[in-house]
Amino acid sequence: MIEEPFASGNSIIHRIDPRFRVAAAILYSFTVALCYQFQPLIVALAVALLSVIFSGVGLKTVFKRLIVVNGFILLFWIVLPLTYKGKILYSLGPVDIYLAGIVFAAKITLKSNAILLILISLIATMTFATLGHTLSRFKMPDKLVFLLMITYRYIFVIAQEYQKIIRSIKIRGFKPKTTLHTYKTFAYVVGMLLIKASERADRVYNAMRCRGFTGKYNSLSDFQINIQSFIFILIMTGFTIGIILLEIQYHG
Amino acid sequence: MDNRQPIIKLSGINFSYSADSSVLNNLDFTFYDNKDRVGFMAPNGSGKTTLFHLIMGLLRPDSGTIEIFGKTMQTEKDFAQIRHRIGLLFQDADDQLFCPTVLEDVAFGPLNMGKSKKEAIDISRRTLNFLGLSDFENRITFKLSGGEKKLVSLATILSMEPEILLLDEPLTGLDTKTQSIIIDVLSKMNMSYIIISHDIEFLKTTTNRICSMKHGKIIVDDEVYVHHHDHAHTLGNVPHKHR
Amino acid sequence: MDNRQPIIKLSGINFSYSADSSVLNNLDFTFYDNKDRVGFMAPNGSGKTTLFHLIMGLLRPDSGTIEIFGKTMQTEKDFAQIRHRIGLLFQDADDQLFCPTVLEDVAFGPLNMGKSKKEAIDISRRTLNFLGLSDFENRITFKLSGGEKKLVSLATILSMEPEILLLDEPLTGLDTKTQSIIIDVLSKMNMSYIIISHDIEFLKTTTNRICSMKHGKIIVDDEVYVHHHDHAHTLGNVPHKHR
Amino acid sequence: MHISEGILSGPVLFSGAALAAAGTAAGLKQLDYDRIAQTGILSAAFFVASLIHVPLGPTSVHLILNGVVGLLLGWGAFPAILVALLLQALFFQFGGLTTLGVNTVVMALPAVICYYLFSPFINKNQTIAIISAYACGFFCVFLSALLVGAALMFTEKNFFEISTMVVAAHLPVMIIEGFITMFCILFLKKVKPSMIVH
Ligand SMILES: Nc1ncnc2c1ncn2[C@@H]1O[C@H](COP(=O)(O)OP(=O)(O)OP(=O)(O)O)[C@@H](O)[C@H]1O
Ligand SMILES: Nc1ncnc2c1ncn2[C@@H]1O[C@H](COP(=O)(O)OP(=O)(O)OP(=O)(O)O)[C@@H](O)[C@H]1O
Ligand SMILES: [Mg+2]
Ligand SMILES: [Mg+2]
Repeated sequence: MIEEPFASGNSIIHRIDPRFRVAAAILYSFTVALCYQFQPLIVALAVALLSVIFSGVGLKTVFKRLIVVNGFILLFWIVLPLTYKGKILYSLGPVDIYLAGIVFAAKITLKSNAILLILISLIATMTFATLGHTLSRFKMPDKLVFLLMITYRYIFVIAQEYQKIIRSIKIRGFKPKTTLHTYKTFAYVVGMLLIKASERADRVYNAMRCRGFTGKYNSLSDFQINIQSFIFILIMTGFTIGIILLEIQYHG
Repeated sequence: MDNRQPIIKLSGINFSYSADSSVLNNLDFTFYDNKDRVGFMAPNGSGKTTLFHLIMGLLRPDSGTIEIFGKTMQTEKDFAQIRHRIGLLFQDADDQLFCPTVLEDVAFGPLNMGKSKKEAIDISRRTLNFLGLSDFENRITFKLSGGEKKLVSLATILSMEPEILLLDEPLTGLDTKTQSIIIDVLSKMNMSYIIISHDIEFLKTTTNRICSMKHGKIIVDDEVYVHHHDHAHTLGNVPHKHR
Repeated sequence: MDNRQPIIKLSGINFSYSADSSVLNNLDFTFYDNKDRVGFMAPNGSGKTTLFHLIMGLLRPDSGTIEIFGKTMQTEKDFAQIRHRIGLLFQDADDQLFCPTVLEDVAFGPLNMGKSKKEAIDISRRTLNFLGLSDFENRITFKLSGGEKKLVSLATILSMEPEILLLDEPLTGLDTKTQSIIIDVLSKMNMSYIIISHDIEFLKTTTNRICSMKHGKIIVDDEVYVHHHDHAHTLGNVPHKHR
Repeated sequence: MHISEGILSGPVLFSGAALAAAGTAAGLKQLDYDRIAQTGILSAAFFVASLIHVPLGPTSVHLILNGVVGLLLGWGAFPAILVALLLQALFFQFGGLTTLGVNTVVMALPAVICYYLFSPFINKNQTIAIISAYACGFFCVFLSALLVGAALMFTEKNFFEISTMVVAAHLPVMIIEGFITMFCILFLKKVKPSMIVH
C-alpha cells in the first residue's frame, strides 16, 4: 500500500549530492510559491518539467500523481471564477463569471504543478535514509532526524499489521457502510493498531538499549561532492534568479 | 466418493507474492461436502497458509479458477457472499482478535451477518459456553494468554455458524490442555474441515485424508510409511520436536 | 566445573508482570565463563524470554540478586555498563532492526560504544563478511526476508563483540539453509552462550547442557531419557513432529 | 487535511513555518529519547491509519485522527505530525515543502489545544469520558478546518467563499471523527490506559 516509486534510479539527478538537491528544491519551491506573474510561472513549470525528464522517473507514475493533486485545484477552478470579484468576463443570467478568478486559478495551477514536479524530481528521487542524513547535515535536531527514521522504518511493519487486521474483519463478513457499527469497527482497528505500535515501540527501545543506546544518535552518512553537483547547483541558482528577475520585470 | 459434491474446487491455480518466485504452481485441489476432513502437512513456506487465503479471497490467484459452493469466484463481491460460510482460523491468533472484550469479538461476525444485537449476544454466549469459555465474556482480548487467544479465535469463527472450517495450525504453541480441548471440539462437531498442522498424530486422529505440498502443488500421499525414531537424549520428557 | 568463574549469577529471583500471577519464582541460575553453553527448552509462557530480559536489565526483579561479571546489578547504570558485553538476539527480528539500512544498523552498537565512524564501519563490514552478508550493506532493512533479517540481527549483535550471547529462539521461522548458517556461525565462534529453542536436536548439537523451566524455576535435567517413537503413518517422509 | 502547494501567500507560508518550527521544538524538548521510539512508531501507526477510508453515504472520507494524536502525544503531536506529513509529501506528493509548515500547524495546533481541553476529562467516569472523547475528535477537526479557512483568508480576501466551503464540507468529517475518536479512546482506556498521557 505504500511505495516509493521514484527513489531508485541512476539518472543524472540521482547522482547529484543530496544536500545540493535539497537546497535547490527548497530555494526553487519557495521562489515559485512567491511569484504571481504568468511569465515566471510558465518558465518555472518548464524548468520543473525539464528536471523531471532529467531525473528519468516514470512519466506515467508522475502523471498519475499530478492528477490526484490537481483534483484539489479543480475546486478553485469551479469556485473562484464565480466568487473572485473583479471584472466580469461573462454573465450567465444571474451568475457572473469573473476574469480575475480564472486568472488566479490558472496561476495556482501553474505554481502547484511546478513545485510538485520539483519535489518529485529532486527529492522523491532519494531514499528516505538519504533524506534523513541530508537533513541532519542541515542541522536539523538529532531527535527530529531520529524520529523521522523510526517512523519511516516502522510504517511498513505497521502497514502489514493493518493488513492482517483487515483480513480478520473481512473473513467475519464485515462490509463497510455508513453505520455506527462501521465506525466502531474502524475505531477498534485503529485502537488495536496503536496498541500494537506502542508495544512494539517498547520492544524496539529495549533493543536499542541493549546495543548501548544512551541518547545520541550517530549518523554514518558521508556525502561526496562531485563536479556535476556544482554544475547542478549553478544551473538551478541561475534558473531561480531568472525567475525572480522575470517576476520583478512583469510585476504590476 | 462419487455421491459427494465438491464444495471447494481449485483448478490450475498459480500464485506468487513477487515476480521472482512462485508459491503455487498449477495447483489443483478438491474438497467435498459431507464430512470431508483433510489434513495438510508440508514444510514451512510451502504455501499452505497462502492456499487458505486464496480460498477465502484474501489473496487473488495470478491464474486458475476457484469454485466454492458450486459458484465460480471472481470478484471481491463473490467472496464476500460466501466468507461467512467458511470459518478460517488464522495461524496467529494475534491477527484475529481486535475488539476490546471477548464478547464483542465473538459477536462481531454475527452482527455483520445482520443478526440483531440480542441474537448476536445469545449466539456468542452459546459458542463461548460450548468451548468452555463462559467466564471469558468480559476479559480483555489483548491480555489473554496464547492458548486463550486461540480458543477465543475459534469462538469468533464458530459463532458465525460456518459450514466448513479451515484451521491453520490450530495446535501450534498451545499447551497440552488447550490442545485436547481443541481436539475434543473438533470431534464433537459434525463438520467438514481442512487442517494445516505439522503434527501427524493430531491429523491422524482428526482427519480422514492427509495431503502434502511440494513445488507449489498438492501431493496426495496414501502410501503408508513405517519409520522408527529411536533416540536417547536428555529431557525426553519435555515436549520437543525433531528436525 | 570448579575452575570456572560464574559470569551470570541469579539468586532467588522473583518476578511477575502483574500482581495476580508470578512468572519467576525464587529462581536460581548460574552461567560460567569459558565456553559454558546452555540450552533452554521449556513450554510457551514458562518465562524464558522474561529471564533473558531480566539478565539484560530490561526488566527488574521483584526480589533476588543479579550478579554479572562479578558485580551486583542494581541500577539502570549498572546494566548500561555491561549491556554491550552481552549480545541479546530478540525473538522478533523486526524489533531489533530499527535503522533504515543494514550497515547503519550493524554500526549502531559500535558507534554507541564510542568507536569512530571509520572503526564502526570497518567492524561492521567485517561482521557482515563473517556472516556471508557482504552484499547487504546498503539494503533497506525492512525489505529483507525473514531469514535475512535474522542474520542481520545477529550481525548487529556480533559487531559489538560481546563476550556472551543470549539467543531467543534463533531458528524459529527460518528455512533450513538459514538455520544451518546460524548453526555454523555458532560452532565457528569460540564463545559462551545461552540458547532458547524448542528444537532439541539443535540444542544437542550446539550446547553442552540443557535446562528447562517449570513453576518459575529452572530444572536441570541431567538424566538421560531414552525413549522410542515407533509408528507407522502416511507421509512419514515429510518433516513432522510428535506430541 | 492538506492545503495544496501554490495557493497560499508568502506571509502565510512563512508564519506557518515559524509556528510549526516553534511547536516542533517545544514537542521535541518534551520527548526524552525513551519516548522517541514510542512517538515514532505511533506516528507510523497514525500515518497508516490516515490511509483508512471510511464510508460516508455514497462516498468515503479518510481518517484524520489528530484528536487521538493529541490525547496520546500532547506536544509530541507537533513533531509526530510534521514527520507524518513529510512522509506523505514524499510518498504521495500530498502537499510539499513550502506548505509543510502551514499543514503541520493546521493539524497539530488543534491536537495540542484539544489535549489541554479534553485530556483532563478522559480519565473521569465513563459518561464524561465518552462525551469529552467525542468532543475532542469533533473539535479537533473543526479547529483544523477553521485554520485552513484562516490560512486561505489571510492569503486573499476573495477566498472567503472557498474558506466557508472548506469548513462546511468538513462538517460530516467532524461527526465521523467524533465517533471514531470516542470509540478509539474507549478502546485504549479499557485495554491499555497507560497510553493516554495526562
Ligand atoms: N505477505 C507475503 N509477502 C511475500 N512473501 C510471502 C508473504 N507471505 C508468505 N510469503 C512467502 O510465500 C511462501 C509461502 O508462505 P506460506 O505462509 O503460505 O507458507 P506455509 O506453508 O503456511 O508456511 P508455514 O508452515 O511457515 O506457516 C513463503 O516462502 C513465504 O516466505
Ligand atoms: N509484557 C508482558 N506483560 C504481561 N505479561 C507478560 C508480558 N510478557 C510476557 N508475559 C507473560 O509472562 C509469561 C512468560 O512469558 P515469556 O515471554 O517469558 O515466556 P516464554 O517462555 O519466552 O514463552 P515463548 O516460548 O512463547 O516465547 C507468559 O505467561 C506471558 O503471557
Ligand atoms: Mg502457514
Ligand atoms: Mg519467548
